[in-house]
Amino acid sequence: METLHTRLQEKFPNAQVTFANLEAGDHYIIVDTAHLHSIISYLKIDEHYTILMCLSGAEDSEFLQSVYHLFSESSRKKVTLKVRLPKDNPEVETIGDLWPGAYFFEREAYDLFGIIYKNHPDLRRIMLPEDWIGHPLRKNYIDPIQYQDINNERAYPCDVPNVTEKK
Amino acid sequence: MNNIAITLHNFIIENFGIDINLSLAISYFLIALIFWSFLGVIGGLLTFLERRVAGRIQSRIGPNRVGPQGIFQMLADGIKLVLKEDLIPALADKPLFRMAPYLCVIGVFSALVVIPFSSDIVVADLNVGVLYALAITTMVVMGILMGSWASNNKWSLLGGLRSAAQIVSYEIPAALSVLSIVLITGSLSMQDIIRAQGAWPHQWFFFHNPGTFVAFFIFFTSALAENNRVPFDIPEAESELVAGYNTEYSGMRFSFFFLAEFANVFIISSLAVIFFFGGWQIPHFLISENHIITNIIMIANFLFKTFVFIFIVLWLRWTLPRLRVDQLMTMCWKYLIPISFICLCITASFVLFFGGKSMIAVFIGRITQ
Amino acid sequence: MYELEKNNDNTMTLNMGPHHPSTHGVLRFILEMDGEIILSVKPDVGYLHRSIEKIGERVTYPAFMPYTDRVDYVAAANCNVGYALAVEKLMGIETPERAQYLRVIVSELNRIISHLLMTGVLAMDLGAYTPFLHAVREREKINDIFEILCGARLTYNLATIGGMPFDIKETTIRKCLEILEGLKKFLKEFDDLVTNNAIFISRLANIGVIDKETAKAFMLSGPNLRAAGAHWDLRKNETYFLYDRFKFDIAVGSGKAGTLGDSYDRFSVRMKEIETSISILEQAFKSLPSGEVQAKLPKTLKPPKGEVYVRTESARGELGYYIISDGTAKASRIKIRTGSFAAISILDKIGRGLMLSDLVAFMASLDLIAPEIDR
Amino acid sequence: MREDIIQYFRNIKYAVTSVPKGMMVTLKNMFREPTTIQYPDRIPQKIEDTLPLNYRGHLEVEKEICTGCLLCEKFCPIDCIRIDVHKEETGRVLHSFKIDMAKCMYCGLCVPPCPTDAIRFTRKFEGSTYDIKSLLFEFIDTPTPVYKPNRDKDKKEEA
Repeated sequence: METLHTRLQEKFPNAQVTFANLEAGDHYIIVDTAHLHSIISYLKIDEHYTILMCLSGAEDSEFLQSVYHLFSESSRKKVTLKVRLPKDNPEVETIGDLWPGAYFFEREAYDLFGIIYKNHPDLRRIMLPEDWIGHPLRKNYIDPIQYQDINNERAYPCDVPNVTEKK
Repeated sequence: MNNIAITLHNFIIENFGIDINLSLAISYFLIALIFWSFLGVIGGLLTFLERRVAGRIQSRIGPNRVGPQGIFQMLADGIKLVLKEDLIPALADKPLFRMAPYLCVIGVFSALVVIPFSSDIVVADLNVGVLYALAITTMVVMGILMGSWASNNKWSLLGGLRSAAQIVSYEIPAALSVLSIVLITGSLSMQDIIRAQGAWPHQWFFFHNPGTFVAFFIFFTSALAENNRVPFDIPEAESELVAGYNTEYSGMRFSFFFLAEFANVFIISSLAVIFFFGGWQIPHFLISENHIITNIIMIANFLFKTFVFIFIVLWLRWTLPRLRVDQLMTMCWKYLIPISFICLCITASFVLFFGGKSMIAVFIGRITQ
Repeated sequence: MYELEKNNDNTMTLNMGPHHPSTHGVLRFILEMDGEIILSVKPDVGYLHRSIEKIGERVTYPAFMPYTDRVDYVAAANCNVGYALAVEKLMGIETPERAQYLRVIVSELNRIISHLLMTGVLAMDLGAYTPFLHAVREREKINDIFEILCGARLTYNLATIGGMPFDIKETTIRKCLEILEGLKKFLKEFDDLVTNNAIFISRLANIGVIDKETAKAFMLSGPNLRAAGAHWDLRKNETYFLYDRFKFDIAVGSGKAGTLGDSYDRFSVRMKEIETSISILEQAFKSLPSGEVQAKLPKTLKPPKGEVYVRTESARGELGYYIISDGTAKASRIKIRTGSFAAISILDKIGRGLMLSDLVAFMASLDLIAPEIDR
Repeated sequence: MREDIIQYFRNIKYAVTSVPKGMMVTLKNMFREPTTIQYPDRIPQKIEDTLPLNYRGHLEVEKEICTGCLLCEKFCPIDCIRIDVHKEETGRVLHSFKIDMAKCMYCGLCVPPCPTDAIRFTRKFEGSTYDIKSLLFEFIDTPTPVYKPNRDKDKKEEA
């Protein structure tokens, strides 16, 4: 993966391609938002990362992330790409033209994180109703008290109060 | 003694002395009423039988709580359906919606008029009996189409249109295969067809010649298709069309469709028995002096054969998946109709060369010569 | 391609679902129809969204285990062990050998259960109700095994991080082998009843053909991908647990009824996989090592900062857990990538031009499970 | 053309042969014993007795040996256990131990952490009721002092 990182840096000198090494688990490469599409299409066509395993949204302290897990069938290698998007304007190019199946995963990330995928043909909410307010998987999301006259409070008559409330 | 209605008519004339036409009308009406209620009971019984057979085939028990072995389950179901609310969709065409189930029931039940249960027990032995039976059961399609259109539901409409295409097309192979029988007997009367056969299997039209042998299967298949039973239940197609033409029906109206379907199972089974399996014919040694006992044996024989076929219908229902619409049409137009024509030709040549003798009779004749 | 054609007078919009009998749970499709022919399929999912991923951020790592049952209730054990594997990989925990064997056993048993249900439901969607109940009858027997193992029949919650909470007894193994023998007999019967039935074949052959490239582009995985002719099985190609110790062949679509990658191939791949699972189970029971089933763990699980994407072969394809840890006892993000969610997006592409009855068969052959799509 | 004709007759043959095969299977099944039972009234023995011993049914608490450690409360993912322990002069006293079985998802995470096996599963599973409040199980009727395992004694026993 580190060699891939250097190769990417050579190929795309303008893009900020950083390699993140973590304490545990997989390592990943952070890519510049503007170059994401060209880098992924380069990976798919030239480096034979033909399989998109997963596309997900995520959030770290300051940024929203769109995470791409790619896999190469020929070399049996995985690579994780991330783009960091500012919270107030999270926009990134869609990769649905490379893997049409990604359109649905992008819709999910849009629904739950509010990441806007440019050139997506049908960017609508997928899990939640069309008129839902907010993007629930964001860290600063507050559960609504009610949705269309349906109360969000639990209706258990013998409800046990939350443990945290008791203390 | 010609038939039971005429007997009643004579009885009325002798004892009450009223106008002949009126007496004829009254006696036919009374007898028809008895037969119709009998068919209603049979239809109810079949719903119970179907559930039991299905249960056993599927390693279940089936309904067994109401009455001995659950035989009164049909009463419980009937009472439940009668008591249920009769929903009519707000945007439905109400007169048509109300009328459709009755049309279905009338179509099926009218066919019973020509079904002979024994040499005497038949409402009317029409000289166009075969034609009448085939034609009147097609009235069901009117009811289904009417109900599906009037429901104002897309699933219903799809079901109704499928049904119309299906029933109308399958009339042709059914009629063609029965035509071979008519060719042998030279009569359209049900009683004549039965009298042309005998009590023993080698006298049945089923074994008459290879043409009739195949014709039976074609008749049975197309009769199943006309009745919208699996594997031809595409108008109802639970997993595709929710419930097809009766999606919007509930309560008594739904049960009328239901009853029509099960009564039709009885009708097609009895038609198969009449055309191909000797109807009520019993061996000579069982015919006694007493008319009543002879008739009872005949009825028992007829009903036994019929219930064998009913069981086969139920058995098929719980074995096979259903066909697709276009496959159904392919099967009808490309397979059944050509084959039934061939059967007709084979039968015709038999009639021409062997003078209507059956295959086995010809064979035995050759041996004894 | 996601735009509906302009609604002119000749087409009919049909609302299939959310409570249509063949959408298994609550899925909804907005169909644009020309008579019986489908012009476009617009899937509308989310009716079973239970925000499992959000719950994952609010409960601790071990407490999330029962929620993974609910991701895919038909193959709950596969989801359990997949999640356990992901957390173990994140924390660097070594699982005892016997526990790994037990995980292979439960996931293969669960795969059999799931495929039995799928094949039965496929037959039911084609109008034959009896094969479904026969399949469920056999399924119940394996459910009994699960009941003996972990105490539950559907939502097993049978894995802990670092091992398994139960051990398998000799009597259970014997009972299990007995059931597998019965299952082999049942499969022969099922072949006569369903697999070789002329109507069944004609309903499935050449319907909904997905070729290999399309399948990869639409991120299909598991049996659906293998039916398209791809030799790809995570159990073999990306060995996890101890699958490398077992001998088995990857079931691949053959196109024997029609075209490669049609609905019949997807069905027969699953039938073959039941046989594969039976043989894996027999090998596993023969070579089951003795020893501990639970690794020693700290009292509170606090994985180090990092992230991991672990995928396992569930009954419905690739089941991936993407976990981001921020060093606390609760995950910062748990994303579950399921096979059905990827499969739902192909419906529009392949569904165009099919008949309504074919769509039902095609959908059932993809083995969509609504809770797995919505999570 | 010729192939089409051959295919035509092959189709007929296949349909004619495969349908009876399937019908024989269903007929065979018809004469087998049903696998279902007539729950709940016509059964040879109570269902609870046929269940395996580790069946995850309703929870049960033995108040005499509860140590009041609150581990089960902590491990429950949906907070359906609520324990009130007060510190009094004699020591810690259990005032209530409530389990909301309507909310419980039978995951079994509360059972293994218990140091004295005071909380455990029973094989009861019939929870149908007209009043959901009756599913709130209260295991403490009078305030009970918590169980204090005698460590020395335990050690002796182990030795």
